[in-house]
Amino acid sequence: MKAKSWRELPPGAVILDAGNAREVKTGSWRTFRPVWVEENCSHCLFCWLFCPDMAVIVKDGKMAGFDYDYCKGCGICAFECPGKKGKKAIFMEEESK
Amino acid sequence: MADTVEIRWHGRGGQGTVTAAKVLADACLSGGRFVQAFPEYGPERAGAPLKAYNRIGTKELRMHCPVLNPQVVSVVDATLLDTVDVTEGAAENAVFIVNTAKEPQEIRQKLGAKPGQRVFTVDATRIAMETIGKAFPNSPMLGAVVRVTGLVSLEHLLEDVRKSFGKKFSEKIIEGNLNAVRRGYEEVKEG
Amino acid sequence: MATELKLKELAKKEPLFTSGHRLCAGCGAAIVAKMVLLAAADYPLVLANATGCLEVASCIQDYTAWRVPWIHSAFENAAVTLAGVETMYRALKKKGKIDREIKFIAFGGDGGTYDIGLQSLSGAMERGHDLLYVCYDNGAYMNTGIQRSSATPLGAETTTSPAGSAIPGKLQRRKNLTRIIAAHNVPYVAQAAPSHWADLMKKVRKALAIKGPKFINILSPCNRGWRTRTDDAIMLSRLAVETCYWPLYEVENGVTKITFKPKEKKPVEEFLKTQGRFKHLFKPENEWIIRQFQEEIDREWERLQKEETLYS
Amino acid sequence: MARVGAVTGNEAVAEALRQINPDVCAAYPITPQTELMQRFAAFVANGKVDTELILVESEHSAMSACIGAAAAGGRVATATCGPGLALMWEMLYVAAGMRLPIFMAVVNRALSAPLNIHGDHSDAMGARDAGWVQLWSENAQEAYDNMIQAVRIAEHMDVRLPVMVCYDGFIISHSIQRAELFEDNVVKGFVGEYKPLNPLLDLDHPKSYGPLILPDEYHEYKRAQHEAMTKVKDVVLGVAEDFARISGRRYGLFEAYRLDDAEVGLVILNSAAGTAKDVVDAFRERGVKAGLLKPRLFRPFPYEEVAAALKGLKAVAVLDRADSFGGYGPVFMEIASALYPLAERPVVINKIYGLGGRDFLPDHAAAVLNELVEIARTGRVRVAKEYIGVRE
Repeated sequence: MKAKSWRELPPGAVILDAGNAREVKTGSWRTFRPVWVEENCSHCLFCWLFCPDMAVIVKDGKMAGFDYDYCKGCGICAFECPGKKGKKAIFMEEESK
Repeated sequence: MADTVEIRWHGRGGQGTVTAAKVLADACLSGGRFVQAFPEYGPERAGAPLKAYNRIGTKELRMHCPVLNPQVVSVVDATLLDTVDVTEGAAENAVFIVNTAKEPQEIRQKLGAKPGQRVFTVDATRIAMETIGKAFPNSPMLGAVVRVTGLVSLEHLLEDVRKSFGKKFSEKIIEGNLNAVRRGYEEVKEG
Repeated sequence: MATELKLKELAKKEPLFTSGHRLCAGCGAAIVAKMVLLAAADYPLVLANATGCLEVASCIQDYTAWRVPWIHSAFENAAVTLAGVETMYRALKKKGKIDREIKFIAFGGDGGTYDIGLQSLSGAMERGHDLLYVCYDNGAYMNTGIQRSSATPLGAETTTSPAGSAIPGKLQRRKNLTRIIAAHNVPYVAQAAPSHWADLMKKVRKALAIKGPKFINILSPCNRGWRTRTDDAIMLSRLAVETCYWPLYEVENGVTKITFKPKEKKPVEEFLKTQGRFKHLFKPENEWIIRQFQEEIDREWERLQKEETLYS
Repeated sequence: MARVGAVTGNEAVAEALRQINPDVCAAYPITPQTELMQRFAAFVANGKVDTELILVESEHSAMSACIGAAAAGGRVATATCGPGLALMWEMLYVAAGMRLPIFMAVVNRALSAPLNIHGDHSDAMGARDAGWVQLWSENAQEAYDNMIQAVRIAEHMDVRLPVMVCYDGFIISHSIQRAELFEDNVVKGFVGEYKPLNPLLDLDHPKSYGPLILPDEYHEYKRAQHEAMTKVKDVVLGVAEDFARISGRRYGLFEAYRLDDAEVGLVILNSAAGTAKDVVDAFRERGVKAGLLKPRLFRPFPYEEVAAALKGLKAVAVLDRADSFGGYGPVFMEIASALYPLAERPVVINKIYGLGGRDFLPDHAAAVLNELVEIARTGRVRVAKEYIGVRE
């Protein structure tokens, strides 16, 4: 975003564009990324629930992958994933791979 | 009367001295006059000596300091004469109005009043006891001050007292106070 | 109709607290805010925030992660700032300028709630404003670099209560803020934790349905301050509940109810050993602190159970 | 028709607030403001206003609640004094930085220690840099008039800044004076309907108030805030003009009293200016060309206008009822700054008077004027800053 002149600023620093933080792509913070293994997924949605960055995509009530624009790679989703038959549906892998 | 009349009241906390100054200011508003009424503020409580002031003028009153050279000194409690110099700064032609059963001549001597100064007395506490049933001498003192200064007519003062007391007090108390004012007005005497 | 407290249903709505906020990876406060708003999303909402991690990271220069009206004015006054908003709402409603039923929620960390904001919170609770105050308790001033607060647990190392050779971390026990607010005799006070999400959301729902001042104290794991991994916030929350370090209960109109009783109460070491801030407690000379810690927990748990039986 | 009443300053301002009928008022009692809020609470209790009154637990919370209420989107008033204003300090800046048109009566009182509850300008002078518009008032009438005008100034779309209306504790707040009070409908018509700007309670357009702003933008925000202040003078004059129409009373940025041909002059705020005006008249009668400047708008300070009003004088004394310990009095600093750009300027001296309610007497004004006459004659200044009315 272009740096603004003082003349262009909203009075009192009020932000009028609610939820515009989505323009800030925090995915760049990530050093590890969650990888989804669909066949192990029970669609319990705990990953969606516990994700601090609202970076788990749910479609029609089912887990549908990650929004890597925002995922900071904390790994809570992988840690909390119950998986299926002892196999986790999410694992973390190093970002550079 | 001069453009501005300055009055100093001497009383004790709880005697209604400040109220008297306020009622007088209110009554003097008529005729487009300018008024001030204010006590000297301190942490004093009931019983402590206090001063209150009035300025009544035909021009805007811009002085916002205590009255230093009063033309009228109203002493609501005569016991103050022994502890407070009520003559301090009084104008050469000042009038003193003292609540006491004593004769004006005696008070005149006690005050050491100057030749141009006049001394009046009124037994305001006795009047208050007989009219209101309590030792609140401020109403008779108001009557006396108005009589001596001629700032407003008695009728006007009575009307104003009724108005300002009417908000808070019963008819019995109001009547008592009106009587007290009237008697103060009538019984004040010069020596 | 309120959205069912089922994840499939809740996930249908776009979250009111959005991505793009700048809280740390794995932040508990983000999860707490998200859960509270998931539970509250059926209502028109207006929020306030005390200065702190959640505030600086969610609303920073031109960008806000809040999709509902939100105000931050200072560190110590989220409760009364929101009380001002809520009062204006009542004034304008009375004049017919607003007709919607708005719910008001304030967020503050333990610094802004237990310490510097306690007076403002107490005032707002006593005056009966119709608002819910949510404290996300991460047990120290994390925003400014992990300084001790009155919510910092006994023995914990912070940057202002370092585990030194003479003093082994914080020597004072936590303030029990939930009880302090309950002593205001407000209609609803509760303690919750994000690991027990359904319990948390039910409490938020219950609170919002009640008119008057409400308070929920929510445990908020902080991997930076607790010296843990970024992926274990929920596990730590679970351990806090299961050791009864962070009992889940509510006080509704003066009646205490424990909302979750662990089948087996785990020893506090299980919670302490997971975190770097307690590492020094496991040296032999500091074992007394762990004993004292356990005694505190036992006493409070005992008290809560007794209090509960008073009304059952 | 206006009503003429004998009222205390607090009573007059309470009347103004009743007639303005704000949506929300949050306040905490403190002497000598207490009587004002008591009266207002009675109005609320008796249904004389529609205001929702929040009786908070501190002044810090009073201003915080005002900020929340104002951001929410309605008209907000409060009142305080002395230590209460000091406790609000942090939030004063927030109110101004958020551009919230809150208006507040400040019943000027001294700051501790030692404890003192009396008239003194240290409170408002300490708050002068907070970004609030400051109007100062000589007496009950001016306090009442300023409070009513403050609403229009604060809420003007070019301004949208909080305004404090100052008047002297006890000297004005507690003394009964004659004042002309409007009929309620006149005030209602004058202040008009409140027009919210970015109301937080507008759910269809959610906003975030109070973001964190980093060094690469904060500076710009403060520049913008200053810009709003530069609009205040014109708005103050415009509002004063409208006010003169309903009242016949004319207000400016300051009052220039017998300054036109004056050679010596006093600059003095609030109630002491009244006392000094009588002394100026007495000097005029003696043939001394004396005058007086009484600032009304102290923030923003009208430097050019003040300089123009004082430039023909030979000697000026600035009287301060507050001190900046180790510096000059706060009014002096402004006057000196105003006069500095002039090629030829009066000699300026500073007198500190009346701290903690010490009476300002006609003799004090007379002594200062005599000193100015001497300075005008000889060009020699005995002492630049001095306490007057102090026991040596």
